[in-house]
Amino acid sequence: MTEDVLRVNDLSTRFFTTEGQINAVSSLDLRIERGEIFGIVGESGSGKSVTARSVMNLIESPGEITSGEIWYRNRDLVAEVEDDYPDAVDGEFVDLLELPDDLRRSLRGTSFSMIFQDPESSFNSTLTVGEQLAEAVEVQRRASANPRSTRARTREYSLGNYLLSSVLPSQRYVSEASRERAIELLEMVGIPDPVERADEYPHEYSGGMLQRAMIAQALAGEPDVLVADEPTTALDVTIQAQVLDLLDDLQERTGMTILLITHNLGVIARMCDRVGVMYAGEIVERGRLEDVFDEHVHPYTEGLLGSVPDLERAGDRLQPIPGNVPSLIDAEMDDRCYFADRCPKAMETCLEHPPEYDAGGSDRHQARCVLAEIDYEEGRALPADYFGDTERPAGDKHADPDRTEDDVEPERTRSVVDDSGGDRR
Amino acid sequence: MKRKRDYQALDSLDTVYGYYIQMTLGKFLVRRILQGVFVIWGVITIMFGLRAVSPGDPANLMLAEGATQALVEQVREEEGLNEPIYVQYFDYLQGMVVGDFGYSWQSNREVEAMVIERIPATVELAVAATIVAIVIAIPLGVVSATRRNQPSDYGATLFSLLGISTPNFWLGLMLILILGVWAGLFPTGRRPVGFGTAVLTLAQTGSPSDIFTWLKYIALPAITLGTYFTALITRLTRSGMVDELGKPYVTASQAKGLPAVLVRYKHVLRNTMIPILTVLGLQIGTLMGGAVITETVFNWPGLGLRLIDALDARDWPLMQGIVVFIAIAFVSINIVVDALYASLDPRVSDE
Amino acid sequence: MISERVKSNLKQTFSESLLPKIGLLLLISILFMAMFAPILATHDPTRTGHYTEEGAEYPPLGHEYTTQVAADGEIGEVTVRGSSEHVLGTNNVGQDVYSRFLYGARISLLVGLLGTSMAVAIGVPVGLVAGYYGGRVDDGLMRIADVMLAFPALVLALALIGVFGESPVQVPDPIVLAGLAEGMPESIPIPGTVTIVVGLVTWVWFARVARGEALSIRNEEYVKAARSFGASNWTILSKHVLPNSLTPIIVLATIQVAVIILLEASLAYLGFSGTTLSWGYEIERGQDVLRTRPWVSMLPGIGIVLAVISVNLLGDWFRDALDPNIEGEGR
Amino acid sequence: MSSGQPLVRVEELQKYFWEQDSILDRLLGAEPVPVRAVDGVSFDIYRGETLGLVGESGCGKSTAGETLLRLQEPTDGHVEFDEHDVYELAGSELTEFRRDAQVVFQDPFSSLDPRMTIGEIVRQPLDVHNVDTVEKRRERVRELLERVGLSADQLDRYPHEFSGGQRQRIGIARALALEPEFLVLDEPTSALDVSVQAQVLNLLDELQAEFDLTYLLISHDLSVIRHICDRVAVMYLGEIVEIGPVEAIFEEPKHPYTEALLESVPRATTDERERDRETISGDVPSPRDPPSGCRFRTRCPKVIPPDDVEIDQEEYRAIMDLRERIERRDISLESVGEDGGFEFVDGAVSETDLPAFVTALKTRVIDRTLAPEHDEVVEEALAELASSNWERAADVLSSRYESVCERRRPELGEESHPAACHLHDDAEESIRR
Repeated sequence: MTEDVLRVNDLSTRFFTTEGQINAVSSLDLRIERGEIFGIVGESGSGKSVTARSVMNLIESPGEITSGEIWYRNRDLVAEVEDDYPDAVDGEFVDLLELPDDLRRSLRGTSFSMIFQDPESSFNSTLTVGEQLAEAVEVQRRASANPRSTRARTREYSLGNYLLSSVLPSQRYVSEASRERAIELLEMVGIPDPVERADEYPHEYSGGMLQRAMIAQALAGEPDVLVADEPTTALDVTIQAQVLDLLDDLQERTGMTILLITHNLGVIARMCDRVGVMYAGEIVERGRLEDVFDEHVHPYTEGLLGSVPDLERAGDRLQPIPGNVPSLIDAEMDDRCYFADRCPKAMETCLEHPPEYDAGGSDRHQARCVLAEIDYEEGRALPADYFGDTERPAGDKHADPDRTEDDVEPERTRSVVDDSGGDRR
Repeated sequence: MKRKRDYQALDSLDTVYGYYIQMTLGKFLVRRILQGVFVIWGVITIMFGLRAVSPGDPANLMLAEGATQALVEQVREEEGLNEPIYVQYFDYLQGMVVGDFGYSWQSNREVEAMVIERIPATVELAVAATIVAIVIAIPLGVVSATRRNQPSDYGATLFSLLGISTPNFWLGLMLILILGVWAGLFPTGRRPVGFGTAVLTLAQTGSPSDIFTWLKYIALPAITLGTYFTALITRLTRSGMVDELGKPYVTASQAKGLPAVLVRYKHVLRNTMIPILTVLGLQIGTLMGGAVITETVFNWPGLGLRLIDALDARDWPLMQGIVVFIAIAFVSINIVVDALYASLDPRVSDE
Repeated sequence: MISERVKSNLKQTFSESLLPKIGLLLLISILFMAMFAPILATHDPTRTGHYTEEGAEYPPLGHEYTTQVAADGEIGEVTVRGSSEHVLGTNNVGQDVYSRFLYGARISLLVGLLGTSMAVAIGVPVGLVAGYYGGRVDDGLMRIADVMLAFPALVLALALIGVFGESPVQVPDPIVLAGLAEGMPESIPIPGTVTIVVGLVTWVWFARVARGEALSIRNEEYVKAARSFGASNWTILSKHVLPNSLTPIIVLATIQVAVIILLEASLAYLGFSGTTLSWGYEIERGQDVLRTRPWVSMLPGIGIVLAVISVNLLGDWFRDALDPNIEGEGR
Repeated sequence: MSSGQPLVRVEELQKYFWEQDSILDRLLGAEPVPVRAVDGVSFDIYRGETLGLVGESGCGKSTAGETLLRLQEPTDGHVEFDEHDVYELAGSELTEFRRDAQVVFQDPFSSLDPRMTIGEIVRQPLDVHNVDTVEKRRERVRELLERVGLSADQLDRYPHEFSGGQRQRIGIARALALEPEFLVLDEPTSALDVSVQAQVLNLLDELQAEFDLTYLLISHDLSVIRHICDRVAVMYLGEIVEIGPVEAIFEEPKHPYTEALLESVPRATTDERERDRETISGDVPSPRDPPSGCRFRTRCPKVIPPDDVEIDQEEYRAIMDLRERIERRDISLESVGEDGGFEFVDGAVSETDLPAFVTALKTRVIDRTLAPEHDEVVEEALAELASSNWERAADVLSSRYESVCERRRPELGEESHPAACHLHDDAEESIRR
């Protein structure tokens, strides 16, 4: 139970835009155990989505993983690659970043799979849901047909096959067996009447149904690690509850590992065993759920929890974090604690970039804050205007690679009418 | 584009519920046909209006110079030109409805016959040009979009830029000059044989020589007419595909491990081509305009050439006949395109 | 009206790619040629009769060709060489090709710009009103647009010119009037009907794009906010809807200049222009002597291609920088 | 707080959007389809209070907000603002209303015109109403910007130079420019990060006290609602299902929908995993064809069985779900059973296969064992399906299990905390008995 399935060391992902280099993720370490649900929580622009995509190898230009190692424990994979890529192997682990691109790609769907925030745009609108699920099943089927052969895995379905498939049904990528399995998967995630539903198109599904279908698709390859990037952000609260129940249930049944990315602290509390709080491309505090929620050390974690209005009690004044999320542009990042400019407890020591300190609570509780080591002293506090105008321009939408994932449509309600434009009395 | 935006409005409304008002294809077609009938009526009416305000007495145009006043008067009476304008209009409309387009003033032949006999040549040309365009443009666009900022992309971009910037009459002349006259690869005169005759010869005598002749003669006109569209479709494919590649479902398909070929062709290219189809439907007008020019350059015995003749002679019935025919062709092709669109994109319901 | 962001995007795209630079350079040269045509020209472009001693047309400088001429009642072959007097040769009525090339740029650009303005002036208001008000207004206007689309632009233009005639308008040439260019024509003919007609046959594309923009902008929250504090429809249309739909309209307008230059050339080629100075007309004139004197047709064609390429490059630059999705509209 | 004359009085407000309504549709004889975005909504907003309007996407809460500001023309109903009928206003009275009632939108990116500087944006309402001199307007804009926590030097910047939270402040400054009495806040913080959301909520709180404002807060976020509202109205599918003081709604919700909504929100506390949650199944039905009677009945865990039927609540829910599916014909009969299923001849399964078919179908559509008497009825209905008699099957179930919830539309009472639910309708109860 307590073996690591994924070890991420010193991962940095940068985006090279014309406005400058954006350090979306910097020197991030992460250990995920088999069978646990690990949550990463953070605000838009904190780099949480980029982290997920880096693990999935989905970073595209102008983004680039500039350094780091992603060690993945898989004995079969070790056996496959140790001859060709001895450098990439360490015991039962394989460093994914040392593997060639096509080999990494072959792990998608089978070792890692992903659920995205917006189910509507994450399905191709012109193919039926069943077909798209069957594709995912087929990926797994073909991979397991040649489990030990790297070459067979990477030799892909070619353009010639595809062109031929329009005349020869035998050349089609998706087999009949996969289609049937797709229907079973739909049934597994609780879609009523899956046979008929499989032949429907994404727009005929409701948002919640589609998110279920996406979960089914992600599970088609029986992956080791499921990366769920804001899986319920686009959904209404009653539907969110259904989807979370489903995920919980499936995790219990299959014992898979889930990396859950969200901005919603409630979802974290509902789902996760362990949590990492991200800020400005770093994990600033991590530990078991209880460590982070009840024993938190980092003032950012405290601010985040303090900003959420309490559902159980009528409101006092909220304790927001002043200022805005930093821009992450390289030139503007000083060598200090990145949170110092917004921190109510910033001290002189915070002008140096803090390492991760062990914090109280469980032995896995760590915080990137000097307060884990020393107590706050009024006398050493930085003057309030030390960083000048705290309202400095924040992460502009251009300068913020996370934005597309995090806050283009965060939790907004689209009412029937706002967009219908169909007002004709 | 219009279509796309309207859907946005509909989309957000409907995906909330996962329900869609789905029109049956039949109903959809009935709507489009009704709209088409309105369009054709509009075209007929505008042509009638233009004729009514055009200067000169039609009777004079119909008769040889120096005809007697009495004769002119007689023709006016026969042609109904003395009637009030609205009576003329309804007569004309009535004729159009039953397929009676009147008589050419110049040759006194039935307009329908004069139009119909010229259709095959123009259709042959247009189809040949379209085939040239599609066969070249789609692979070029795909290569360009998937290998962005590489030499093959630059080559395709340059080609398509030249293609949309070259007037086709000049291109035609240059092709005649270079490939026809200087290199002697293609004949430059009027074609001796049409496709129909060539096929007939093949069927009767088994000799394909007429087909080869036909091919030789159609090559340059088809390239001339097709270049612009090749360039246009290349550009459309490239930009459409680049857009499409940035969509979340592409990332999702990659994340589930789908082979790149399938992501690129089964998903992306297919979705790229659906909206392009509509754009191309609207380009039929440009294609017909291009055909007029190309036929003039190559002395190709099609509708376009006849239209220019009719214009020169101010032969209004013939002109109207040809323009209305073109409009009917435009409308019908667009209905087919829309039906195709509707069958390819499951979300379509009419605006 | 043009925001900082648009400017910076334009700059960025410009600096990143070679094509906009080529386009701009090309366009500036052509504009320069067109503007100062009377000064740059070596001959009055309308004066005929520049033949060699043998009575043959000059080929471009550095070229020679053999032709048959009638001399003293006999037909003899002579070899004609280009002359520095007529660097690009003369055409089949003995006019200086180089001078006509310069003047042709004037016609093309003028018709392109005026025709586009015409189309913008009709199409944009129609489209904005249709999109903003929606409902029956939209229904009606868009059905009219459908009818316009069913006419091939060239065919409708031909029909309109057939009815209204070509009516060239003589426009006085300020450079000649200012005495800067001796011996050049004091006015040049602008094809009046053609300019109006190309506007009439292309406005519908502007209407479509403007409508699409208005349709989405009217649902923007800033429009709703403006309505909530009582701004009138006119204020909203002029202060919000128009400025925010300008970007794609500008891109489309650029593309349309190119389209209209081609359309004008086609009309002139078919003999419906009203001025003999047009490049298209010159190509038609050269068609008869294509085999023997190919330069007559070739050079004006190159002129058209360069002018259209430059405008298209500019259009591509705007489109890439401003990113409206209007590829395929209006071509 | 909620005393005296209401500032805003909404009565039976209706807003339908029509589909298939073009000239051509008329020509083809298509019936326009109404989308019932807001369907008969009534509430009062008292001076100085904050009324929360909460519901899920598509429940019509934003439309209700826009319609009561007359940004959309209503289909039916009245709105009184300060004792004047908003939809009858014209001329100077309308101008006055446009000054007194303002709106703040949710999307900080779309609510500010990208081509205007923020100075122009905030000044625009003053320009439209020609307030004071140009010089004074400029002064006022500076004041407003500083009041919402922005620097007045930023006047000439464009919206894209600001972060989401700052933009939302600009939107608030614009809404305050004309010194309104009433603000509609349409999801003012749902596009913001949680730390920034707290800043904006605090600002709204301060402004309300300072300028004596009345708020209508539209939100899907229950914790935000709880934090700032005095009273809350819960909307579902175009109707208000429950309205009352915030404490009462959150502590003693009456309507099953409100309960489900509250249950569904995950709490940010460590005991969340152990919390006993009662969530609801299913999706919101389409507002084109809303369910009869109570609109929540298709998902309601407490749907009321007929008096003469003794049935476990969960069994009843399962049967109702089955009926729903039969009515929608949302079961593919061809695939019932193993391996290709049963053979349909002329749309019917052969007599001999019937019992097997019914059993196979039942395991697929009902995931619990039913009491024998209900099992019998369900099997009878499923047997009808064997011969594709969808209507008969539905009839079998509806004749036996028709609920009061589908027959009658529950009324929202007049008291201080009414709920539109038959469970809470004493009058209803007595009629039924």
